Amino acid sequence: MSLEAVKVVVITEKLIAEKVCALIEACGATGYTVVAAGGKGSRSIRSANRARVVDEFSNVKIEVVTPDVAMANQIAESVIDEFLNDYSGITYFETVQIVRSQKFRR
Amino acid sequence: MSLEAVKVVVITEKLIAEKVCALIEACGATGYTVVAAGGKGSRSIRSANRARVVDEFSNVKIEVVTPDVAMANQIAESVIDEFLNDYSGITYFETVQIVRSQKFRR
Amino acid sequence: MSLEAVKVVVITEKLIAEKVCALIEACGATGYTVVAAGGKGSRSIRSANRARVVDEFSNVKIEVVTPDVAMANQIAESVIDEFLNDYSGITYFETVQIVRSQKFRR
Amino acid sequence: MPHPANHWRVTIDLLTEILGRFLIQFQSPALAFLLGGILIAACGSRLQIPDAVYKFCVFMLLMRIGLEGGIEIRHGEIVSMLVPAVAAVAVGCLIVYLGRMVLIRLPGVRPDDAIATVGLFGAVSASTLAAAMVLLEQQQARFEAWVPALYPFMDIPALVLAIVLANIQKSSASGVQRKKIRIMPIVLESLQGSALSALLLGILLGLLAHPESVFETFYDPLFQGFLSVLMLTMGLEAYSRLVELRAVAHWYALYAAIAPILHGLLGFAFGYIAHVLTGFSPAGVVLLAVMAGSSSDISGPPTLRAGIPSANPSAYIGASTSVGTPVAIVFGIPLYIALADWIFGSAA
Amino acid sequence: MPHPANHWRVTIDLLTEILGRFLIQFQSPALAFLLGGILIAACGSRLQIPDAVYKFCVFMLLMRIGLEGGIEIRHGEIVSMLVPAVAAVAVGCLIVYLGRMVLIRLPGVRPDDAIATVGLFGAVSASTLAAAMVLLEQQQARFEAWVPALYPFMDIPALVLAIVLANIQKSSASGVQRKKIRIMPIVLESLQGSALSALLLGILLGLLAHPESVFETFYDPLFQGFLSVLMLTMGLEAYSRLVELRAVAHWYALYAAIAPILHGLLGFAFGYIAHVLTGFSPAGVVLLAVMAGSSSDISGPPTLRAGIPSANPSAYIGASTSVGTPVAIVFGIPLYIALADWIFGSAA
Amino acid sequence: MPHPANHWRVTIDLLTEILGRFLIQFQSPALAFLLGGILIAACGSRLQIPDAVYKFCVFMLLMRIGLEGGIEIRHGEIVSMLVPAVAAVAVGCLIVYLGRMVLIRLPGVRPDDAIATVGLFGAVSASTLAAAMVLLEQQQARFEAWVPALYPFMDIPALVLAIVLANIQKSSASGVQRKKIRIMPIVLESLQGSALSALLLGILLGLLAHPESVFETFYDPLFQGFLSVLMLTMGLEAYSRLVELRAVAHWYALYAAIAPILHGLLGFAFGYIAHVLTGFSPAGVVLLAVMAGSSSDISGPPTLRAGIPSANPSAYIGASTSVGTPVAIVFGIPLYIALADWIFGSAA
Ligand SMILES: Nc1ncnc2c1ncn2[C@@H]1O[C@H](COP(=O)(O)O)[C@@H](O)[C@H]1O
Ligand SMILES: Nc1ncnc2c1ncn2[C@@H]1O[C@H](COP(=O)(O)O)[C@@H](O)[C@H]1O
Ligand SMILES: Nc1ncnc2c1ncn2[C@@H]1O[C@H](COP(=O)(O)O)[C@@H](O)[C@H]1O
Ligand code: NA
Ligand code: NA
Ligand code: NA
Repeated sequence: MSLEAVKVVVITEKLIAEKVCALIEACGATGYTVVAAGGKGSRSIRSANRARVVDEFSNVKIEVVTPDVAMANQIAESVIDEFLNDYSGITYFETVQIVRSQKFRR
Repeated sequence: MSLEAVKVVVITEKLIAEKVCALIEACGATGYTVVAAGGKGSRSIRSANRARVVDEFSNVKIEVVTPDVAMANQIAESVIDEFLNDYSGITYFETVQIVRSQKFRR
Repeated sequence: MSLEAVKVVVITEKLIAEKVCALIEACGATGYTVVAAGGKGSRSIRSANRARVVDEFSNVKIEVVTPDVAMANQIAESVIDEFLNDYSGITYFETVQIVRSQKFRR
Repeated sequence: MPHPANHWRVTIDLLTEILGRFLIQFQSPALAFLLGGILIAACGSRLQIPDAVYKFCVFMLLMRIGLEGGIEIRHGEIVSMLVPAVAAVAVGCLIVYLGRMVLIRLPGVRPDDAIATVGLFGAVSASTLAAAMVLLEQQQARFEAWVPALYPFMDIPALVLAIVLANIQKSSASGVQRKKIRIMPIVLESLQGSALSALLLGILLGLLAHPESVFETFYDPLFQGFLSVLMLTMGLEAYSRLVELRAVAHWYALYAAIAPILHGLLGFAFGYIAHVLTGFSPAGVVLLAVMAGSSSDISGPPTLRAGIPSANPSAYIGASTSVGTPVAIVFGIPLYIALADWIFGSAA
Repeated sequence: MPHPANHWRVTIDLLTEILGRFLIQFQSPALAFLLGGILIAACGSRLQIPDAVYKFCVFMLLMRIGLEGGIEIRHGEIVSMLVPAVAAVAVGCLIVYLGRMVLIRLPGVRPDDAIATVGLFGAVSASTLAAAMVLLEQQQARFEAWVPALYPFMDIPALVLAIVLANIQKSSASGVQRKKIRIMPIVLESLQGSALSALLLGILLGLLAHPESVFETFYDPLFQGFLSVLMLTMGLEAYSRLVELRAVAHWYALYAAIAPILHGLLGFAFGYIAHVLTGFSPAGVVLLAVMAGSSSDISGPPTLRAGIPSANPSAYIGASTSVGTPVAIVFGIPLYIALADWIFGSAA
Repeated sequence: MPHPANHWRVTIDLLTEILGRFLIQFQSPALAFLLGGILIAACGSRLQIPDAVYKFCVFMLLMRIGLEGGIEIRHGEIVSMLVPAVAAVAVGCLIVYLGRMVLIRLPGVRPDDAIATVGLFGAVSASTLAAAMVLLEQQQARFEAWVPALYPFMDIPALVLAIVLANIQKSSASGVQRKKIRIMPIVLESLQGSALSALLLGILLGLLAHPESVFETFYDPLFQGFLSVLMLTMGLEAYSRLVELRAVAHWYALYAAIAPILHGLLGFAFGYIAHVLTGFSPAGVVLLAVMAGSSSDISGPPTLRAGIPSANPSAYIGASTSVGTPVAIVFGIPLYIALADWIFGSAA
């Protein structure tokens, strides 16, 4: 009943969330999930929970369940190429078992 | 020290979050974690971060660490049967290594 | 291009989030991501989304991508030793494939 | 009532009257903020009213309406509420019953979606009601203290009836013996919603406590301001929901454009009967019409989503938020006031 | 003071007086909103006050109290604060010390939980204080400008003492040589909490700046309104925490029901001594009693959670939020006012 | 203008005057809350103003400024805005152009970071403007209704010019034929930002609707209060951003300390020319100087982050939030008012 799939995770600046989501859709993903996040990386701390005068700089965590490794790779590479030189962020894969597999194919 | 376990992830509408959590507990899980989420799937976009006049329609991501595959399967199947025909949502499994394993058994 | 790594997940009380993050950094992690969470475990329910008179008791989910199992173990053990006797919380590992691996080494 | 002979004269007078009111009403703060919200959303503005502020606005408005009602009911007589309350129930049910008969017949419209939509339009929007109350209060029009308390009498029957009809529909479609629907849980669920419970709490506090000082220093003076913020939010929302509406059959948009006015006139007629029978105030008649013409934006959608889960929320919420509510406020409210002026003299 | 001969008469008079005040007080907005919150939560209402609004209410109240204090202290003399401040410290410490002796002996009560609970009840609730201030101000009762500044003098010693006692307890239990507890970090931590730092900032701005215009257009007129929202939130919270309280020993509930009144009377007694010694105003005595009777709801819990991590928060927070605070507001405040009326004449 | 002979006298008078104003200004609510925020953040306070409240404050201020402008423009003549608008554009561009020439030459300063920084300082801070408006209004100083509408005329050209310069820089550095930068999208993006669209919507509603009642019961009376909350938030933020500023070259801090005053004086000079040419009011000249001296805190940063992604936000936001804005408010505003008093008599 369940099927192996790859989940791509992108953690980056909230400011570019919409553009990253558009890119993800352009790569053929059937959906994505966005969560507000704070964090610290090689740049500076970003908090999710206080009145920053410049709120747009806090983070988002975007997760995409993809049907195959190829699409996962394409998403990660496009996001890195297009955004992660100028904007802070990381991306990684996880292996998941999807339960209603038809939902993740176009 | 660590032990393999299955994490069930359910992403669905916030409106039914409480009912899904009750179902998860009924399946015997020792706990769950809920995170507010937005996203896009086969239905429409749900944003986590703005004044929707009908806020109840945004998403939640619910995660349950289960001690064995059987319970994981039972949770996923019950959620799908009971909710995911009428409400939008997805569910998948991840393999995790739990560190204090006694916490996840009743 | 991608490389196996271990992600440590700590779900605990928001009150101690800053201290846990400091501990994680002290273990040598290059970064971490924090998400507001609610949940239920062996103690009581903590909601992420309402006016609790004592807000500080809701949860956070902290994720750290570590380059090797050793660091992951160290983080999990220190967090458990230092905090999880007195504060509620769980910790577990996931295997991930990191894409820009140089970002996760100091 | 004018003599039937010169009814052309009268029609033209009425139209001129309504047109004149429109121009004024378009400049009233509530309406202007609503239209302003639609406008800047259409221009791509990134202005957002935080969710917490939106929720607080809703709380403020309903608490203010409730408190005022409760304080004044103390001095008034509540028995005269009976007939208008019956009228409210009747209007709510009629809208759902008649609407379903029409909408369900249209091509491309799923029965479930149709019933959920008419349920939402039968229910009541607190913000539309608040906007009408501000306008009437500014014109010194007096209505009975208990008029806002008619809200649940129209709202809940409409939602309950819709859910019941949807269940009958489903079981008759599937041929399975339908399981009995329990009505009380739905009624309770409605009353426990954030909007209605704030209203009812306000009435209770107004009745039993002495909230005058806090009413006069907080809820009353800030009423208009928070209403303007709410209207702006609804305008922003109306535009952003248009996308969803476009994805469903066009009949929903058409229904949403016409129904509010028809429903409002139905409500006006029932209010008029109550006026004749029990002396229901002209401004009360207007508010009954406004409730009938409005479609629920806060408590209705989640109740219907839970009660008719198979219905597509994009259809009914899109129709209500993007088209129904703007029409009900922009065209409905001035129409009923003009009508009341014409029928009752300058009373409203 | 009345003649001891007719002390029955007096007791009855006092009871009648208190009863009369109760009926009035029950209708005061602050109390009514608190009870209303409990009521609708018990009815299953889904009404929620967003977290951001709750936090802003707390900020508003403490800033308003601080600003007023600061502005008036400018014109007053601060030296007379000395004796009441000593009284406040003494009351805070006594509550913790005596309370611990009693609570720790009860069956099923863990020492850590007991100490954390008495610490919370020794500390002060800003919202309870604000509710009492509104009531006194409405009755034109005058108190010294620096009275709200007594808050930290009772709050911090109580929290510090509780944390110190818990540490002594733990080390004596484990038999290990205890490591010295550093007190200053706990004091600092308390002062840096959101509630106290808003209060202190308000006092500072009132003293050194000219915030009159913003005080008069914003913080003062909206005080009552935001207090009503806060009370409603606390009522909702009180009910929803009951579940947690039920999971712990019943002694907590009993303690939480009785202690506020005893603490309040203790505070009243110390205030009375200060009155005799230095002419501390009757309304000031009432406020000292209110502080003593209140239990901390904002800054106390996280301070104790960090300072006594082994204590179960469900015990102390449940006891304070669900029972202690409602009792302190509903029964405590009117009691002390009636007492002051009786002892000092109509002064309070 | 005074006789050049006794210019020493005059200088001393001016300094005394400015010093006197400083002492008063330090006590003005807006400034006091800003400094208070910095102070308590430095003391480690955990006081936080929720994000939703901060955003609502910004909305309130800009809507209030816009509504007032719009309402008054109705009665005024808009043509006289032309010369000051040209002055505003010129000042915005000059600040960026000259600033870039200086900053880019300093050691350890990356060109991209330099250009983004001067862009931010050329742009306008709505909160600084609001603080100055409150102060002038309290002193009964009159300015033309359209003065706040000069804001986008200085803000947008500065941001656009900075982005264009950064692109030229990059393409000349990389030697690649630069691709043409489209300016309209940047202008649109700026206008669609939350701050500017609230301001423009306010002006529109003030012009076309009748928002007087909601203006007088809500936006106007609460203006000062929400400004105080905003100033407090900015103070908290200023301190917490200092950490980031420390991580970049010290030149940014130096620039941020000096530039606001120089920019303000430049703005004052251009305003003075407009005064001579068209009778631009003294208070208008002050506000033009305030705009020039301010650095954008709401809409500027995201626009620059999107337009010059390679620039390090810690450099420009740190410089502006931690140093630029406090200097612009604390030292800038009183300086320009004193200057106006001296030059124009008691007009401002
Ligand atoms: N090792 C890590 N583990 C988890 N999250 C990280 C890690 N490194 C970076 N992040 C997240 O990615 C964001 C951007 O990282 P950076 O580009 O390194 O500034 C940070 O704010 C964190 O939220
Ligand atoms: N491929 C996907 N990857 C990640 N999340 C998804 C995906 N598809 C759907 N979702 C999430 O599940 C929710 C419901 O999906 P749906 O039922 O397809 O409308 C969406 O709003 C997303 O948050
Ligand atoms: N089985 C579980 N699955 C997912 N999250 C859990 C689980 N058990 C506990 N948690 C999370 O960890 C927090 C603390 O758990 P506890 O220490 O058991 O009270 C809970 O509030 C949940 O957010
Ligand atoms: Na209706
Ligand atoms: Na106390
Ligand atoms: Na500027």
